[in-house]
Amino acid sequence: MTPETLISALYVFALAAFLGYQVISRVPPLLHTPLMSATNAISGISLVGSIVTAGADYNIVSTILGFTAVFCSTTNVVGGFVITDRMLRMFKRKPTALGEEGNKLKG
Amino acid sequence: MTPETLISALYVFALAAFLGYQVISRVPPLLHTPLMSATNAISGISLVGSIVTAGADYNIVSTILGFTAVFCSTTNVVGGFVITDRMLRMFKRKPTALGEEGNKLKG
Amino acid sequence: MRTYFIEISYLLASILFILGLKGLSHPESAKRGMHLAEFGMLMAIIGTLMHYEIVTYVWIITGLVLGSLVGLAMGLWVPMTAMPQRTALSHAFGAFAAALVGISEFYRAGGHLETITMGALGFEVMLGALTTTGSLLAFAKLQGLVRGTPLTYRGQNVFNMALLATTIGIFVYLIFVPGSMPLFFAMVGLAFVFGLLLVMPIGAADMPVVMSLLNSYAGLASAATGFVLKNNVLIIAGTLDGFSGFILSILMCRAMNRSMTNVLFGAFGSAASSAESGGQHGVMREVSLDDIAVQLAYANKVIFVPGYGMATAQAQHAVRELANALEKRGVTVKYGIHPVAGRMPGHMNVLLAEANVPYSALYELEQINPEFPTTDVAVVIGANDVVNPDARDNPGSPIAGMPILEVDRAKSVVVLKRGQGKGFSGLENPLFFKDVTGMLYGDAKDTLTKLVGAVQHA
Amino acid sequence: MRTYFIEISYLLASILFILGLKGLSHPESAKRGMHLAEFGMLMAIIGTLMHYEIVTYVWIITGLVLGSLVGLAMGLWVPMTAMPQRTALSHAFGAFAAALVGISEFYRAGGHLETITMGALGFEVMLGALTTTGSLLAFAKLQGLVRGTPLTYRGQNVFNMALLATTIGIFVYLIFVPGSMPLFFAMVGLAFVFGLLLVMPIGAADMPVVMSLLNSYAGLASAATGFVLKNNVLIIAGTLDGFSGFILSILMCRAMNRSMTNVLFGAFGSAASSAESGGQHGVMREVSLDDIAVQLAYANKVIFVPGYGMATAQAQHAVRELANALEKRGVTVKYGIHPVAGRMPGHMNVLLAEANVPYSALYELEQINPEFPTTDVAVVIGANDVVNPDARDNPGSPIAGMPILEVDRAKSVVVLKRGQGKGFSGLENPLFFKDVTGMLYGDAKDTLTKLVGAVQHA
Ligand SMILES: NC(=O)c1ccc[n+]([C@@H]2O[C@H](COP(=O)([O-])OP(=O)(O)OC[C@H]3O[C@@H](n4cnc5c(N)ncnc54)[C@H](OP(=O)(O)O)[C@@H]3O)[C@@H](O)[C@H]2O)c1
Ligand SMILES: NC(=O)c1ccc[n+]([C@@H]2O[C@H](COP(=O)([O-])OP(=O)(O)OC[C@H]3O[C@@H](n4cnc5c(N)ncnc54)[C@H](OP(=O)(O)O)[C@@H]3O)[C@@H](O)[C@H]2O)c1
Repeated sequence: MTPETLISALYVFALAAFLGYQVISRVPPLLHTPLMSATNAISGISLVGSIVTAGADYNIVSTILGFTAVFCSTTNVVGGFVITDRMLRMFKRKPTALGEEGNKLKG
Repeated sequence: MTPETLISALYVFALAAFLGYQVISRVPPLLHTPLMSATNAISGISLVGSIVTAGADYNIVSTILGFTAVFCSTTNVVGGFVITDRMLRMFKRKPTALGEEGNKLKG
Repeated sequence: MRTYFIEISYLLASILFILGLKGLSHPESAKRGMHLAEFGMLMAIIGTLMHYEIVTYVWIITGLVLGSLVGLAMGLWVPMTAMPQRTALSHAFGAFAAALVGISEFYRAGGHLETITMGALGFEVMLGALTTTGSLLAFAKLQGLVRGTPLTYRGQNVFNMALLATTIGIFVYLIFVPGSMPLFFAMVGLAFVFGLLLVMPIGAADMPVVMSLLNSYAGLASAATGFVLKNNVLIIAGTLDGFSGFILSILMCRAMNRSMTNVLFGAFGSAASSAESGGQHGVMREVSLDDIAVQLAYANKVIFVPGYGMATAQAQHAVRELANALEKRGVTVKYGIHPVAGRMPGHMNVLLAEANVPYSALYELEQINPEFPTTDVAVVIGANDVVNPDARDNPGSPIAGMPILEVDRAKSVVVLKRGQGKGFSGLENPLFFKDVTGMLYGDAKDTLTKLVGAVQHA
Repeated sequence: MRTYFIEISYLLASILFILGLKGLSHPESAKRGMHLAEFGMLMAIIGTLMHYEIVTYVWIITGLVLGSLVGLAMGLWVPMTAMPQRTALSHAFGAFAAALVGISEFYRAGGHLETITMGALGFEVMLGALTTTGSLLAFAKLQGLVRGTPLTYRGQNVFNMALLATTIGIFVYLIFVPGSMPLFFAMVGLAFVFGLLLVMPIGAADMPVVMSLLNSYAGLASAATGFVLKNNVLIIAGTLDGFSGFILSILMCRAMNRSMTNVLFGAFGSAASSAESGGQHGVMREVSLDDIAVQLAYANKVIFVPGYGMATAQAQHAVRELANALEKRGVTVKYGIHPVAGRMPGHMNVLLAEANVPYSALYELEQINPEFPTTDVAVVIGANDVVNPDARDNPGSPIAGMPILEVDRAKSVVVLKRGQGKGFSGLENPLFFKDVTGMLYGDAKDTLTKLVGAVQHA
């Protein structure tokens, strides 16, 4: 890894850190649980690394490790996104037939 | 410029853009004028480019251009920061002797 | 050309992830945001599949398919009440993946990596390993597979620190004297063990905080992977993940008015705090279901304050039905949601949303507290610590200073709980002894269902 | 090693710039933020001075010294009221520097650059050039060196577009067929000209919007320089700068309830709008200074609404004195600040801060509007458009929908202005004809100073 690559990686890291702070701190408590599962799904991005390891056929060990990694990450990605969607679909402002009154409260 | 450098430059650009949006949109109207002069000063960063051009003695033309650039950018940097400081020093929450009443108003 | 395509797909993915999380700043934009993030993930995967090093797709496909199936199963069938466990488990998976990639990279290079790469790889593997076991233990505790109470012994912290030191020592050595497989695997092993030791002394109730921390470790592990593989999308996604976890844990600590160190090494909810209990004395006034029903039926304004008990009782739907019954009678019903009610951030919000309570009826601490004095009945549904007046009135209390929902300011309070059970903090709750307070014992769900009937006939 | 040092210094600089701007989110943290940014700039400069390509420091030092002197002079002696001009001028400088660096890079390479670099360089030079001349013209207009009124002629936009097209055409050609010096300089020349043409049709009053746009161009130019020199700190600083300008211009347009295109090509404040005037009719009630003095002295609550007139009259100190005199008498004094009062964002805030009015006494539109009905006297000090009821009541008005300060809801209104002069929009203002409104003619500063005396003896 050349100094250049390291430095530019550091830039990306620093900027992402700031951005992460800014973006996440704007998520309201209402959505903290969905946030958790969403970041969970996104962290499945380690797939990117796993896939290559699993497919490059460096050696049997790497392949096995890679395969396992692919499996784990995929579970996260799919599971995470599915659950997040499920949750978000539950959040409604306009109350459904069940409870017209719901946001008359808000007045 | 290799694809890699271009790409990583694009990453930095994209992240900086998001960050710029997030950070700037949080600056209250109260501080919009200081903001203008501050970004002004910061934009003087083109110094970084100018200095090398002025000092590398590539050829007489570049040197002259570089020198002019250094001059212009420095004016911005110094002028910008000095004015910003001047302005910010003027903003007071606690009113000075002159007007105790100032923020009794706020209640 | 191909590199370009891959790189661009990664860049797009990163941008889409950021947009996705930005979307979560409001429930309206959240769904669309997630779709963007999902699309981003797809791009990243497709891009990766183009990678020139890939020679066989067998294992990749198998992994993707199996993973998707398991993921789908988890995603569809895990009940909302089991969210904490689910999250813990998936942190373990994510971190494990990161660790494995790191290990294989090391193995492949026969352990001969340049300093910088080795540094990043070390972080990746260690963080990955300890997060894996740590999260698994957290999962077990939350799922009740092992006793949730903190497991402590003398000199525990010292021992853990020593272990950590050794692990890091090996790591540093490997950076400067690369190549030793055994040492590397020793390091990995120790990291795995350390994860367990880290979580052992922490009670089930503190798990959410720890989990968020583990979450941020998992994130940082992926970021480190990014450094190893020189892959920006990994760095970005990892960092975002890391920050989200970190910020959430901070918020929780703040809302519980406790320091991170206290959470991590305080072994809260064990010896220390149980001593606290029994300080308070007086009589708890038990009230009859029918009285309450009448009281509610003829009230003008009622505020529901749900807590962990509602979650364990799965009473959210019953709550909603009671609310409907009351609203039918023209009673104004609001919900007061404490930031750390339940056992994970936003726990109550999700459950009530599931019972399709509109989120416009859910009010945060600051919004609802001023309303209690004008409230006829405050119904405390399986909440305890978050309504404990000691936090406000008694500076000596271990939870002193933790912001609470001031139900005791309401004209009258009804507390639904099963018995004398304590809250997560293990503290006595003076609220239960106040004159305004009436206790309605029994499982929240049953009680509420009965109340619905009673209200309708009141 | 040296490269490392340089790179790290740049990384730190970038971080410090971001922290600096974050600081501006609150007046308390702003000063510290700026110091961080200043330190960052220092780091960046020192880092650059280490650059291995540098052989002679003569020109660098001279440039730095001269620049600092001029900058210092500007910074210390430019009056707050001349801020807009100052800003315009410095945009010109910044953009010019960027353009020059680009030109020298091109010249050095004898015009033979690879595609990507050429692409970036083209942007850098074109944006730089047009911003330079554009800002200079803006400066001239604001400073009153040239007539501020929009200069328009038939087919203007068509002509400009054609010119722009040619410039871009050359640019694209150069990307694919590099090497032609003459063409390159033709492109640069055209860009310089285009800058002038861009600003010519825009009235002095619309300058702030245009300036913010030029600001963002200047920023993007530096960002492009960053791409050319493969320098991240340039990219980051440039992008931040670019966004700041862009966001501010959007905010202004919104607060004026006009579209960007309308500002850029509408030639506002010329033909079109002057036609509007004279629609309104009625009598303006002139009032005597002493009556007003008494009215103010015995009021409970007074709201000052400053506008561009206060700036031109430099009346901020007089305003502050009047406020003091009133507060001494127990009158509550608040200031209502419209987002686009004056001629640049935050214009009024800076002026009043200069007259050391605590910012806790300055209220934004949303905060203050509800208070007018309970206000005894609203004093309009050289404001016009921002208090024009037509924007609210008359859908036909060109400024219809622009949010205003609703002084006409106050029990009585006093308007300080010199005469029948119109505001920047050139529109008649029905407020002046209302019964509640009294006109107090004369230069704001004189009038106010007289009022202070009168109030003290009332
Ligand atoms: N939300 C978070 O992110 C988070 C994170 C970490 C820690 N915590 C902590 O968790 C606690 C949450 O407070 P809380 O008031 O929500 O809950 P709590 O203080 O844990 O109290 C729960 C109450 O519910 C009752 N209960 C349990 N099962 C029930 C059932 N089936 N039916 C009816 N009642 C039942 C229990 O009394 P009985 O046993 O008598 O029924 C208990 O008093 C806070 O101390 C907070 O600091 C929260
Ligand atoms: N703030 C920004 O960022 C920005 C940007 C672009 C455009 N604008 C526009 O600028 C306008 C600002 O509105 P505004 O109400 O603040 O100002 P205005 O509408 O321009 O009106 C200024 C008034 O002050 C009076 N005046 C001028 N010199 C004076 C003096 N020496 N003493 C007393 N009165 C004096 C003028 O009347 P007399 O001539 O009769 O004295 C005029 O009616 C808005 O239309 C806004 O859209 C603002």
